[in-house]
Amino acid sequence: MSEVWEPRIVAFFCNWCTYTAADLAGVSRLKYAPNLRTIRVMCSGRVDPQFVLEAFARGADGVLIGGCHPGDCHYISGNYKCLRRFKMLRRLVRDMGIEEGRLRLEWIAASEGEKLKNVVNEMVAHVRALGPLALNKKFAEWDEEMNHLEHAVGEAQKAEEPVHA
Amino acid sequence: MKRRYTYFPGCSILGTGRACEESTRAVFAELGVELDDLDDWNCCGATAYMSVDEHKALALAARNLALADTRECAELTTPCSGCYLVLNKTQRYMEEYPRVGDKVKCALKDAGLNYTGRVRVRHMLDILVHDIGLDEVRKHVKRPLKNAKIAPYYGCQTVRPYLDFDHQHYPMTIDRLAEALGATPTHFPLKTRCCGGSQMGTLPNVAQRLCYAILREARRQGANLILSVCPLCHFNLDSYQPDIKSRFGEDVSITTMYYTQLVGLAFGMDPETLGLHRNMTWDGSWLEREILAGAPA
Amino acid sequence: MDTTTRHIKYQADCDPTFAPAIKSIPGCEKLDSCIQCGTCSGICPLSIYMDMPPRRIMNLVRYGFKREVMNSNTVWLCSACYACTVECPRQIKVTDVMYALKQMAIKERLYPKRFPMVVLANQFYKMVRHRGRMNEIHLVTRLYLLTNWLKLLEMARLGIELIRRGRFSVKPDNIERIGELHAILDYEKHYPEKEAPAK
Amino acid sequence: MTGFQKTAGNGRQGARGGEEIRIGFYVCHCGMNIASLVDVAAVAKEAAKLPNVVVSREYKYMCSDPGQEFIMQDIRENRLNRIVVAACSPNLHEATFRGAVARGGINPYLFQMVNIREHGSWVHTDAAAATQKAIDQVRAAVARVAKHRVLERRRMEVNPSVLVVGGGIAGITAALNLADAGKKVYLVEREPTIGGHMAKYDKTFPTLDCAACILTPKMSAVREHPNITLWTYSEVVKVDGHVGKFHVTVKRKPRYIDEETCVGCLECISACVFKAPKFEDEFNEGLGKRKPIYIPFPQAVPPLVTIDPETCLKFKTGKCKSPCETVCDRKAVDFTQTERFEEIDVGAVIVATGFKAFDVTRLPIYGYGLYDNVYTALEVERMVTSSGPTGGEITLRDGRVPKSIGIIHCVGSRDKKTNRWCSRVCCMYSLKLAHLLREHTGADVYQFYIDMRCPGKGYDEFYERMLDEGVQMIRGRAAEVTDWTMSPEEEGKLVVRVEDTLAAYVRRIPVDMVVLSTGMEPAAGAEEIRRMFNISCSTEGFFLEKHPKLAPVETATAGVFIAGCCQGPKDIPDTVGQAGAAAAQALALIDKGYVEMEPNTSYIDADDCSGCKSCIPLCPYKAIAFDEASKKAVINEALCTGCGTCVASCPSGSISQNLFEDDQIFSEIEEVLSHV
Repeated sequence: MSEVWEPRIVAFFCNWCTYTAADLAGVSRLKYAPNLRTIRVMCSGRVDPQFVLEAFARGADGVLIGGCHPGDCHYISGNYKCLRRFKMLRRLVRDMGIEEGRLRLEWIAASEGEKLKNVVNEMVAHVRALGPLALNKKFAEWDEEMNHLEHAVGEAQKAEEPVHA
Repeated sequence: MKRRYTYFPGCSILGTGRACEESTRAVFAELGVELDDLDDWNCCGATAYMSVDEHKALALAARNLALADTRECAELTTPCSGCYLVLNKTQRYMEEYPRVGDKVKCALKDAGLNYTGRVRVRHMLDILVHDIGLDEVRKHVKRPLKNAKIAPYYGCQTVRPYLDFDHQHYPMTIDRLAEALGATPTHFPLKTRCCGGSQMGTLPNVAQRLCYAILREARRQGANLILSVCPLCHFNLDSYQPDIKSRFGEDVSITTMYYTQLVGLAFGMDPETLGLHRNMTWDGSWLEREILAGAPA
Repeated sequence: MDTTTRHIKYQADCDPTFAPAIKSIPGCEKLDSCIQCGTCSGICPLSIYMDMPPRRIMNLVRYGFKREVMNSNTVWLCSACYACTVECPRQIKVTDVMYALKQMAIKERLYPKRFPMVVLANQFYKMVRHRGRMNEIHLVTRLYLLTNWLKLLEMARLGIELIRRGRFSVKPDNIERIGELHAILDYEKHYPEKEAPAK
Repeated sequence: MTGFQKTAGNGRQGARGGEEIRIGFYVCHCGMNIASLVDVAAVAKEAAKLPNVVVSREYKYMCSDPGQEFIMQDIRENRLNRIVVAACSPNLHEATFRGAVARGGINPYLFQMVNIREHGSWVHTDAAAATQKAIDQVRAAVARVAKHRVLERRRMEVNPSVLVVGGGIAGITAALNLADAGKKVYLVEREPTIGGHMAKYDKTFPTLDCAACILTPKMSAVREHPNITLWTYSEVVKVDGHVGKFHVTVKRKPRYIDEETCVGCLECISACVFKAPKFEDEFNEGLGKRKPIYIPFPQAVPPLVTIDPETCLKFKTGKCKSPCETVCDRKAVDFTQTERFEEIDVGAVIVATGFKAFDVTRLPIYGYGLYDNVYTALEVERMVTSSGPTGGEITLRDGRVPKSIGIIHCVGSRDKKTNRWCSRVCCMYSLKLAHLLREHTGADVYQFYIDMRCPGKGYDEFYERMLDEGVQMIRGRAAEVTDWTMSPEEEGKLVVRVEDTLAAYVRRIPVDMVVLSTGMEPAAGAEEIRRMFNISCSTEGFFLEKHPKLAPVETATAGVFIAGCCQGPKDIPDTVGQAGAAAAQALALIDKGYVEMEPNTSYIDADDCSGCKSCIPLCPYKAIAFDEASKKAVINEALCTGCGTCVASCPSGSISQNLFEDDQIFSEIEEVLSHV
């Protein structure tokens, strides 16, 4: 998949619902896009916003977080904590110029292998349509701008320096 | 505030269904509801069109939706159950099957029309009983029809497949309406059974057998009136009683009416206005004697 | 019954294109999930006259018995009351399947001649295309002229009654912008996508 | 066994300490399950190139003894100190391989598993893509495992008592098994008596032995058992804690009778101001009547009366001389009683909350409520019972004895409009009812069925017997029950319109009585129970077992087991079997005396903790406390369940989670994306 560009999506799945749902999808031999790279955590509440940002920074084209349905969290309320952070995170990510749909939070219960399949396929199709994110390039651009600014500021200061006879 | 609806008369209204038209307009006017006609509406396609070409049929009906779409009142209502079904189906299939929706929309575009999907197809019965409400209806009742024993006949396409305001197999809407008019609805197990529809024209023996069962059961349940909702049902039940009698050798004659005609009577309107004289089973003296007698005018 | 008729079915008797063609029509997609419970037949008010219960039609369509289905009167008795569609425990839109079969039969001229239903449909189709609206009287008159003109005489009583009661609209009713309608109906002609296979 | 071996000493320095990281990597073919799509050789080849990987092998079945032997051997011979296995889901074999690693002589947590079957070969179709995915995930695991540290499992003592929720045949069986094993059992039942649905049945299929005869002895055994605390008319309202130490709150509804003093003489009932029973009798499905003070049925356990405040005059008007109170010489009647709450600690829980019969009013097509002579199967069960409301007489609501009866199957089963699933018991109990009804009335019985499902010991034989007895089988789902007639013989009857699909005729069959064989649904309140005990549910709302085949009575929550119809429709034999299994599982857990907990708990680096307290309210288990002395947060490892929520939210990043350390997860992120 290296020659032609393929979306790369990092998934953080909670062990009890979504990871199990993925196992179920496997056992039921459902077919979905191979673009997912799954990282298993015990609870969606463990997903640190930094993980998501890191993933994007490292070149992920999308990030999918999967947790238990509200009220079903194996740890009572971890998914709510996750949801709270997600809302904040989504705004942040939007401000960074990352399109909606590259970051998704989905409640997928252990019995919902079918849903997992659909979510993954949907998301891959959507991200594919959006094209590569190439955030690391963006970073380069931003550094560029920053340098320009600093340089300009520096020049300005030089200009103001008094000249002694 | 005055209620307004966009009104789709339907083809049969121009001919055999005139009475349905007349009574509907009269009753809704009495209730202060404004029905403004959909200008230059076309035939909904009915069952026959569906049989020839699904897409053409849907596109044909969709033209009416597109026309209604331009009105500020997007609630499209029709007195004919056939039209109600077809318009409803068209609208739903355009959503349910993107391929259909896309194709129909393209077809409309060719005709310089456009359908955004905001139209809601409503049945007049639904509007009468739920928008206006039975309390309002009761207020207008001048002549409670105590002696009327009603076999409420909903027919098939009123309730199936899209009825959402009542149960599809054993609905009670007309029953409750009849009660509001002071009449007594009978238990009527065939209330949603098909009357044969257009088969009456093509296979009379078949359709008449279905009507025979319905009329027979209505009498068996002790009704003296069959209320129908759809012009076609009414036509079949109303016009063929002599044929049915000769075919099955059993007299199953019974007075039939549109529900709107009964409402009108209870409102104290005169039979002419309600087009009652157009019904084949119409018998003024019988009505005076059996139904209206004793009821304050 | 002719005892020498072959009743066993060979796979060659089935038409593998039949089921796919029907299933490709909107509303017929769930056909395969039929469990042959017979609810459609049981609830169908017309089943009294059908030579094959709708349930059997479903199965025959599913497995490609095109000839058998097309020779049955079942499809032509369906008056689209949607009871089967509403009651089916597998939510198969049986009525739509019946429509699909009618369409195919008419396209391929496979219907049993004795069914005026087809004539009615065609006449109706023409009339609406021509005027934009349907006039019952004209329609019925044409129907009987084409199928069984003796019927007209039988209908005389009813006709007179209708006239007496002012329910006989002789003047055919046309819509004004018939052009719009034709544009819509002719759209198919230059629609890129191919229709569900008819033959 | 092929493999790639590097000369010893090739490993690089590890992240922590001076210890040299030496990783062994193993990829499993799983027969053809993985190898058919994923190029395992390529995976092994790629893995060999990764940093610190000393051994990289592929093998047909890694989980087999020889497979595990390879690991142990390599650990010894190649001084491996980290292991990665790419195979199936860790949920299946993580424990297996950790075991092997431990037996090989290194700490079991210096191990990481990669799922390339359920998440790989089974869900993808493109071999190249699947292989690449496998390689990426392996790279991540290898990077991660290098950062693993030695961890020890925590031992936690287990409270040796068990809570059983639901007093039907499942709950009764489980409770008795555990109590007989000498364990303390709390049995909580919502209704005034135990017995559940089974107590309502007359006979049981296929043996036709009397339900009461086999159930009531068990019921009284429960009451008399010294190890069982029975709380009827009670509900679980709150559950805290986790496996080994659940803290449960039980609400005990007031029955206005002192349970200790009442001896069940029932004098109070006859004394009630209502001379005749007047109110709908729930136990008899409304076919009978009861008084405001009542006992569900004579053999009820406990044999206590209950006062229903909804109908009792004392409560409704306050104006009642309450003879019940005066007649009771033991002064057991107590109108002042209010609901009480009991709090108990248990080590394990068995949930056996049963089912609810389908509500037939959802299918008006069958005319229930519209036609007097349409009954539900449960109503008929009560009717044929000699102790039932009609004393075993089958009389219609108009007093006639039916001459012909139609039994309609799959009412609220196999129907996408109501419930999709097959309820499994209806075919058999319909046959049973057919037999009983014929026995009582000699009527002709018609069965309207879609498919006969009689898979059980002696079940098909019973079906055959019913055929011989002359029960008429009509293969077709009844389309409607109506009272309109077309011919004289239908007058005054109910007509079942159905297609006899085997005859291919639509038939109208006139009967005097229609019986609706209702399917099973999740019990009322199942949702609350599910949430309280943290059980996930399958799509239909039945409780989800941990594994459909290998762990049918366990749930995703350790220490919580399920039995009976709350897990899915099943008949009495299956229910009892499952209840026994659940009891055995619970016993295995508590008898051991302790549970080993995964070490993936959170811990705080006191130096970095700013004492902001933001983590404290986040912990649902109250495992984090604030130490006023040091002004720092401290985590009680015993209470921590290892979700890691606090870790993600600590502003100063001073909280970490064993096995899910930030640097471990970051290296996973880096590696899954490092491929270009």
